Amino acid sequence: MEGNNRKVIDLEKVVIKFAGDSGDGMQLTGTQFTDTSAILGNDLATFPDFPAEIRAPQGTVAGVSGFQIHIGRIDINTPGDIADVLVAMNPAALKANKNWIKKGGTIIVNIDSFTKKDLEKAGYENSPLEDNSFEGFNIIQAPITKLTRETLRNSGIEGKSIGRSKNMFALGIVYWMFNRPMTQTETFLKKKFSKRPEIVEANIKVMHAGYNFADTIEALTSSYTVLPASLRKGTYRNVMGNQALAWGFLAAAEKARKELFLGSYPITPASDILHELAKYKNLGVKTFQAEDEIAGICSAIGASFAGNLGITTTSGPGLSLKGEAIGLAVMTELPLVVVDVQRGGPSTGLPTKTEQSDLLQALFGRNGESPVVILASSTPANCFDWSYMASKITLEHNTPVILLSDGYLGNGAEPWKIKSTKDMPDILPNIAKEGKEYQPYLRDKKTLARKLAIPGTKGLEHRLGGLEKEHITGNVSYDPENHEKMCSIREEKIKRIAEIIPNQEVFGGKSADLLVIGWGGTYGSLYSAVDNLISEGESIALIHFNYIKPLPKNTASLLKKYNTIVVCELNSGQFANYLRMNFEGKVFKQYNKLQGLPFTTLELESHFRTLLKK
Amino acid sequence: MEGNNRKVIDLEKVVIKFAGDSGDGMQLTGTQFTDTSAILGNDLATFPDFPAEIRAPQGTVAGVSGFQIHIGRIDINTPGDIADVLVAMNPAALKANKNWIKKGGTIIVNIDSFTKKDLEKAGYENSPLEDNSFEGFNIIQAPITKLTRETLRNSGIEGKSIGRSKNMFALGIVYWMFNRPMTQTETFLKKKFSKRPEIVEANIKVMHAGYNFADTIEALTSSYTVLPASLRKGTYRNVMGNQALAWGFLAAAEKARKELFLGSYPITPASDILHELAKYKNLGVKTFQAEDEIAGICSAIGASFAGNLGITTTSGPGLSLKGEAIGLAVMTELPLVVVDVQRGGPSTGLPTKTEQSDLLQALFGRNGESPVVILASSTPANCFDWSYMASKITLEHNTPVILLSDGYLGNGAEPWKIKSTKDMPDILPNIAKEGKEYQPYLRDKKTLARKLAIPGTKGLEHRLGGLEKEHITGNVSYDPENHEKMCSIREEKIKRIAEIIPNQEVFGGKSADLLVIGWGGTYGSLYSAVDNLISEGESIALIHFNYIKPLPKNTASLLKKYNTIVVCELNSGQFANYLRMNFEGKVFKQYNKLQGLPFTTLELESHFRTLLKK
Amino acid sequence: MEHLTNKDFTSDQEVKWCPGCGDYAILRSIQKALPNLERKREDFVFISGIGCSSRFPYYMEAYGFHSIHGRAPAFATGIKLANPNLSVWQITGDGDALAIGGNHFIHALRRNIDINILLFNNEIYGLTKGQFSPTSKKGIQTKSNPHGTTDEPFSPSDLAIGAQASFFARVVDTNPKLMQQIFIEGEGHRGTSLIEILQNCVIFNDKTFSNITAKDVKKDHQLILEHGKPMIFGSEMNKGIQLNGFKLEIVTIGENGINEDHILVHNSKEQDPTLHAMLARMRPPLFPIALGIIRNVNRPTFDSEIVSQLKYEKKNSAFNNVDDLLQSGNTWEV
Amino acid sequence: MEHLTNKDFTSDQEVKWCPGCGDYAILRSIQKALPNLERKREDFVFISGIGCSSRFPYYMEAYGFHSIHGRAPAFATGIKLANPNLSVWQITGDGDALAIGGNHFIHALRRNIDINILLFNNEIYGLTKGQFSPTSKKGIQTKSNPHGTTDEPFSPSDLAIGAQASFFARVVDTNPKLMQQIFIEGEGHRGTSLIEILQNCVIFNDKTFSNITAKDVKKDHQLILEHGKPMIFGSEMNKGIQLNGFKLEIVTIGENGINEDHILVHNSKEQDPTLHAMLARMRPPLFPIALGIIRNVNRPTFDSEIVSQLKYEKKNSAFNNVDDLLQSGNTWEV
Ligand SMILES: Cc1ncc(C[n+]2csc(CCOP(=O)(O)OP(=O)(O)O)c2C)c(N)n1
Ligand SMILES: Cc1ncc(C[n+]2csc(CCOP(=O)(O)OP(=O)(O)O)c2C)c(N)n1
Ligand code: SF4
Ligand code: SF4
Ligand SMILES: [Mg+2]
Ligand SMILES: [Mg+2]
Repeated sequence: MEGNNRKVIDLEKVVIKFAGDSGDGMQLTGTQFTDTSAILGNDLATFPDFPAEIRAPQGTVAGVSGFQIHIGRIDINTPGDIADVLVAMNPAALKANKNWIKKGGTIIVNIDSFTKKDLEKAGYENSPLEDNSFEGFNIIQAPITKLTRETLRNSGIEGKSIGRSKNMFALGIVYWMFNRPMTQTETFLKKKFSKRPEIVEANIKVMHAGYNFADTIEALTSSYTVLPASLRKGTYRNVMGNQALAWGFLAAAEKARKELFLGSYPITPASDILHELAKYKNLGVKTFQAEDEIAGICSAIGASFAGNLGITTTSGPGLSLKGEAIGLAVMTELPLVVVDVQRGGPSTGLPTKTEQSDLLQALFGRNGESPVVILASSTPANCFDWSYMASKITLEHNTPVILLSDGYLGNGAEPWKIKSTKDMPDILPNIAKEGKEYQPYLRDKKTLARKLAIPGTKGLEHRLGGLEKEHITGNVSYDPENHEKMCSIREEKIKRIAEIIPNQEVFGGKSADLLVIGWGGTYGSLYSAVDNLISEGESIALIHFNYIKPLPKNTASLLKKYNTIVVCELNSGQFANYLRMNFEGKVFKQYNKLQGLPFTTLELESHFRTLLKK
Repeated sequence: MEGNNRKVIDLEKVVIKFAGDSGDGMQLTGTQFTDTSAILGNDLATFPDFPAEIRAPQGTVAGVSGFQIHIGRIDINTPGDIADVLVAMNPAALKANKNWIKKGGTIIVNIDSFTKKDLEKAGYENSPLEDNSFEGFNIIQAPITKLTRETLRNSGIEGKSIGRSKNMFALGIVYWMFNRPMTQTETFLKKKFSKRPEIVEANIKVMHAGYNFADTIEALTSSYTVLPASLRKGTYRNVMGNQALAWGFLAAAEKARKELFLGSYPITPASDILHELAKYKNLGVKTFQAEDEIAGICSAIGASFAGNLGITTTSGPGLSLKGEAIGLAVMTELPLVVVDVQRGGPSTGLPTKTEQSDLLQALFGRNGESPVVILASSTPANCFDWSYMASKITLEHNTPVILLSDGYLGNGAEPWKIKSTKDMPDILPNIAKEGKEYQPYLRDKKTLARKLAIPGTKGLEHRLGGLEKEHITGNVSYDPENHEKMCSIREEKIKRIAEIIPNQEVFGGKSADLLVIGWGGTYGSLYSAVDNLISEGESIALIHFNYIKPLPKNTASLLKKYNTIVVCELNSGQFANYLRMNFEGKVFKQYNKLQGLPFTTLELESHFRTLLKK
Repeated sequence: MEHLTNKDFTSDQEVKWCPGCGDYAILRSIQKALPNLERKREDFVFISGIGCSSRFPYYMEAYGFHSIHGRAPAFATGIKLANPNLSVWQITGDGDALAIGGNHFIHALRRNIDINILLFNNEIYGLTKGQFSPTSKKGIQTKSNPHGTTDEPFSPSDLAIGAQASFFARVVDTNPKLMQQIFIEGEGHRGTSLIEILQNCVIFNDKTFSNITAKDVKKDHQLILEHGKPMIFGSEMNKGIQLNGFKLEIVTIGENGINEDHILVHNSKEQDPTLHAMLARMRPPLFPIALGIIRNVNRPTFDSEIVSQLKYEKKNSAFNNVDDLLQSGNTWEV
Repeated sequence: MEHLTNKDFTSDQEVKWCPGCGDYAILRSIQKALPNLERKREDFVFISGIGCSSRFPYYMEAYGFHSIHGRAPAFATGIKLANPNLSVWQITGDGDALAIGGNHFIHALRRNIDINILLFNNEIYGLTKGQFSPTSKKGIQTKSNPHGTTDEPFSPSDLAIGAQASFFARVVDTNPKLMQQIFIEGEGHRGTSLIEILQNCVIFNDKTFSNITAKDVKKDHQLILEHGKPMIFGSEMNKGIQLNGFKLEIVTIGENGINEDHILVHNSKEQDPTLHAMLARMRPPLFPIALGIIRNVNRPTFDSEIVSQLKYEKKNSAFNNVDDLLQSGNTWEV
């Protein structure tokens, strides 16, 4: 990389988006850039963005597959609102992303695919590169197809494979732009195609060709570096939300000395948790792909009854189907974690998009007074912590827990400082021992949790069921007073969990002019927006909830300190309404978005500014 | 009835309870007394009270079947808190009702069944008639078994049938006590057993024997009359809540010129609606007993799509199962009425008892933002009006409606002034006509309702589904702005219904010291309690809601006028929470009961008095 | 009535299946078959659940309803009961029909409601990107079971016949002619017509039926049954099925004194399902797979019986309007 | 191991079925059968759905779970997979198993999870007070269909065999000996053992099986099958079943030259389900009903195959604790 006089500009952070046709390998390209940046020590966050169809028609806007990555030497909390650099492998990719590039940003296009036919498929009459659609942008027209073909002309590689390595050319260009070494990707390619060395060689060649192309052409007047972030020391890896969530369960089961049982039915965007857990029979994990969601949850309850850590995973419509069985778990007071990776509703809605609109369903989607614990994860990596915590609570308190994640978290990824199981809190399942007298509904004085007796334990034979239970004995009881008592015990048992969870934290001033409230998957954008405004000197604070039910004990006293409160959610105000139920007298403004998309930091900042001015 | 000098006391109202073993015919006895009183012009309300088991062991407390009737010359709104007169056919019946008789009330026992064995079955060591358990009560020990046998000694009737007519002896006694003619029951018996005249004769004989017994013995020192109430002129009949609810649908379908389709799966306490509607194939009603609740609702949605008035009926756990399909009806904007006859929850809970704990499930028990109209009936007879109104709204606005009733209303009965279909409001289904261009999601400007196009209509072929719909065209759309727009249209469409419904009414002072709020099945007890306190001169008012979503337009302005508001519900505060969501800043006290039982007027009055004192 | 063509049944929506997906051929076959029924277009209703296959109704110019996962038979039942004059087609996949929807599927068959069920069996969950389904061959490795499934698959024919099916046919997506013919006959059958279509998913389960549909084997591995015709197949049309006691056997015409008269003649109208079930269970390599209409028997349909009851009650009841009902029984005047 | 008696399996809960209900006899038979299995009491789990029959677990001194309507097979599957050492018994009714629970029922059978299903078939919904069920005889009048049902009923044997059942037996509630014997053999079978019990509901469907169980007809209308024994029945034990081509026929021993050797010998172990299905379909008055174990074949169980996979993976994988997993793959140091 010598002999180049162009300047190298040092950036704080940058957002890069790779976009192309579904077959163009954009996910792989993005992941490679991610891994390389991670190893260089950047903080980062990524988000893939697939077409809704399995294989939408080639070349169309519906068929565009993208991968966005946000890297920085500062703390990175979202995959970025809009891209500084866009790689567009065809006109459709350009069109699909045209509103999501920063004014004046760099666009690298594969000019070879701007033919009449490709333009038409994308719905362009004329090339947008030739009218003034992208005036002011820095457009790099790279003949990627041609140069890839050239590079491999005498390699003996056949046409189809040549086409498939175009993405490496693009990756090479971007590596050059950001002054990154190619070694990581080279190692990766060698491993991945270890049985086909000719493919390895070809891909490496093409990547270098791209790199050299960038080094040569005049168009790229500068290259950039993004220096390492000051992350805490440790071993890191990249994790996706769904993967982290699956792993949290693995850790919890091991820690609790329980076998993990997952009963599930595939549904987007939750299926990957099933896929991930299905890999680990070596860790004793049993995954049962049931005939439907109801069988999924019922098998999990059965497994819990028989002594496993029973969990079930789903998305919105699946949660609707599980309502009745959750009620049974409430009545029988068994451990059970229900994961809902939320997507756009109502009904089938926007199945591949994100939303936070299942909160009230999680709270109330069952007959009768049927309280459960509700937790929400808020970053891809902390999905690990929350599935761990959900398992801990359900096993120690013998009460079902619903864990809310969402499509944005589930598919998003970020670096994660690997934890060691020995540093994780102990999990002590609350189980009756052989030899003592057993009353199924006798309770711990403090937590109100009952003890489980596991089938196979001598002398603890007993019967559970969905009919109202008599206090202590657990016999069926139609007694009016008993019913009232049991309803209040079930509620109180959940409330008492507030005693063992940490106090809610506040980011920003303890009595700022504006308090922003959020929960779950919007953390990254809310934090970034509030952080930016704080550094601008605004009087603003953020309270972001992960414990939804029960709310942390100090919530009421925290809220008292703020006069103006705005609750920001990707729904039409469900958490705001939940707060209204709990904190009568307080006034909550709302900021809501229902577009299947996350908040952008920009829109949040601008809204908060307006509120601060008032 | 001559030659009797005992005084006849005129009563304003009286509560009588018939109780005996499941096989003792108490339901029939109660119904006969009801019909006779109704014909005499009393206002009244009744409530049966069955054992949870089909045939609980004979003679046990669990096997007691009861029928309570409240009659008056004044307005009667509940079946009464506690009985003035109890008929107890065996010790178990006495035991089961011992806390529900007015201090000093009259208890008629069949002394023949107070044998050692019967006492034991009821769990009595000694006869409660012989210790001082019922000191202060007026106990009539009638040898009912013996006298019935005597009466029929030479009738040729066999022993089993003799045993079965004991209830007629008891009925005869009570007819005497309340100075009622026996003609109505005689006519009934003649009709019912028209093929077995010997049974008719035997039953009539026994009833007269009971009457004469009462006329003779010294124990009954007085008899009573309850004069006719000043009911509005008209033709009356007795209706049970579930029956009235079924009939409201029949009327609505006829009025809308639609065929009625019910897709349902049996579940207590909703099954009787299915049973009732199944009778009327002559009115073109199609009832489909589906394989489960999901098939029930889906068949109803299918029927609505194909042009029928599609409805489905269920209770709590069944509503949980229907959540996903309700979401589809929301997205496809089809007519659908879902009836939930609520019972005690959570889970299987208290299946034969009443509760109001499905409100939040009805509001929120689905994925995504999924608004539906919610109505609640509040007396057995007005179940007719609310199923009618639910049908009208769903057909005119093409949006699903959930109608909440409960076990107490469903099984309760009261006189109903028969309406004529010509006096009922018109129902004009909102349907696209052949020949015009059809856009499935084009809307009425005022109501925002879309028009249906019914399969079989030429030229209006189109496709519906659960994926998000494009505004106007109804094509599948993943567009972010469109989704946000459609979510808000769906919500707004429900809100606009507030424009066409009547203003909420207030009973009592427009700015009383205490405002009582209720909804649904608690109307009778709340009204009675508030009415009593008003006549005592207290400053108290009642707002009782039938329109739950949307709330009547004037609700906010009504609430403003009151400082102390208490929301009374048979749950742990669901409607109160709903009001908190809607009327931020207002403070709502709660009064809740979760015992599977209705409020008693007494407990309400005493609670309100305490609140008024503060 | 105006004669319609396949174009009349083509909607304006862009078809979005993967290039090469077997669903395309099925779509075209339906669009070609429907005009032959000489029914009005507005009387056709296509109802589906969720899955790749369940997108089908969008592409048909007819009344369509893309409902929720697994429940299409229930919607179809409601539609047919609401208006028995409609021609109702349920489009479903092996997951939609046999995983989450298994119960509604067997209940529709037992009731014999007069609808047509097109079961697109690709032995995989396509839309959710490739998990095994209840018809996946035992042992296959997918994302959701990388160590191989331990699930014994359903045989749709066995399950359907076990649920009292009156009509069962099977086709492959590579035989448009046979598809069209069977769609037409299926609609002709009164009752639930179940048509299993072996459909290739190029992305997640490619070639799972290649031992049936591949050019080089198809003649020897497919037996196309026709009512009243002997069961003859093979590249030289000289193989046949014979019954040996309780077992089916393959024989060669011209060998060991076998001639056409020895070959079993297909009787799709036989009420007893025993032989139909046996034929439907045949599989390569030992046997050819049976295609065509395997079972087609008459029994009363659910909808027609309800229609009769409605008619009877309307004619024979004491009252026929709501006012009369409200005034019936015990009433009194005030 | 200490020997248990029926008393050891009797819980302290008062039994609350209607006097005369067939459920009592079944309960007693189970309580008598279990001690014969020589298993520990704490290893028995009884799991039910909702219905009169589903109250059963309360009356058993064992681990019990009265779950929700129709879903017991799913709970049972979870329990068995969680702890394959347990003896898992599902108690269900015709509504619970075949109406709302039909799907879980057929999936359990196809997977062949090692549980025992006791299907109390009274051809009615008892607990909800007498609506017709999916096994009710066509045309019966109930509250929910006063004009008579138009539903063709399921035949549990056909449905089960169509769903690949490996074990199917049928008994009547009036034959406690046979019940006990079959419960013991059912538990002995590895896989899903489906035992249909024709159970009389005295309140809502009394005597629906009287043409089978009534004293005067039972000898002539019941054929009790035993593996390896000829199919002989009748009040004089001189009637037998013969196969005539594809049809079953009743013959009389001693008439027309028929002797015992002509009578079909029952083979419950035959993999091919054809004859089992035919036998199970026999009904009076033309045939006796088949009781006893009709089908009992070996195939791998779902749970045992999962246990093998778990064992194999534990032994052959690169890591076996979570820390190793977390550290595996692409990591970097900061
Ligand atoms: C209630 C619910 N659960 C799960 C899903 C996810 N889902 C959609 S389609 C499908 C399976 C599709 O398989 P199949 O029916 O065979 O159709 P194919 O895509 O293969 O045509 C699943 C699991 C859903 N949409 N809804
Ligand atoms: C989700 C749900 N739907 C409906 C019911 C009402 N229900 C309880 S048991 C039952 C049917 C019982 O019939 P069956 O299984 O044959 O049992 P049986 O009472 O005859 O023994 C029904 C419909 C319920 N409890 N839960
Ligand atoms: S994933 Fe398979 S079934 Fe679905 S459209 Fe693609 S090829 Fe067809
Ligand atoms: S209703 Fe029938 S099945 Fe239920 S307990 Fe009574 S007799 Fe038995
Ligand atoms: Mg499929
Ligand atoms: Mg039953």
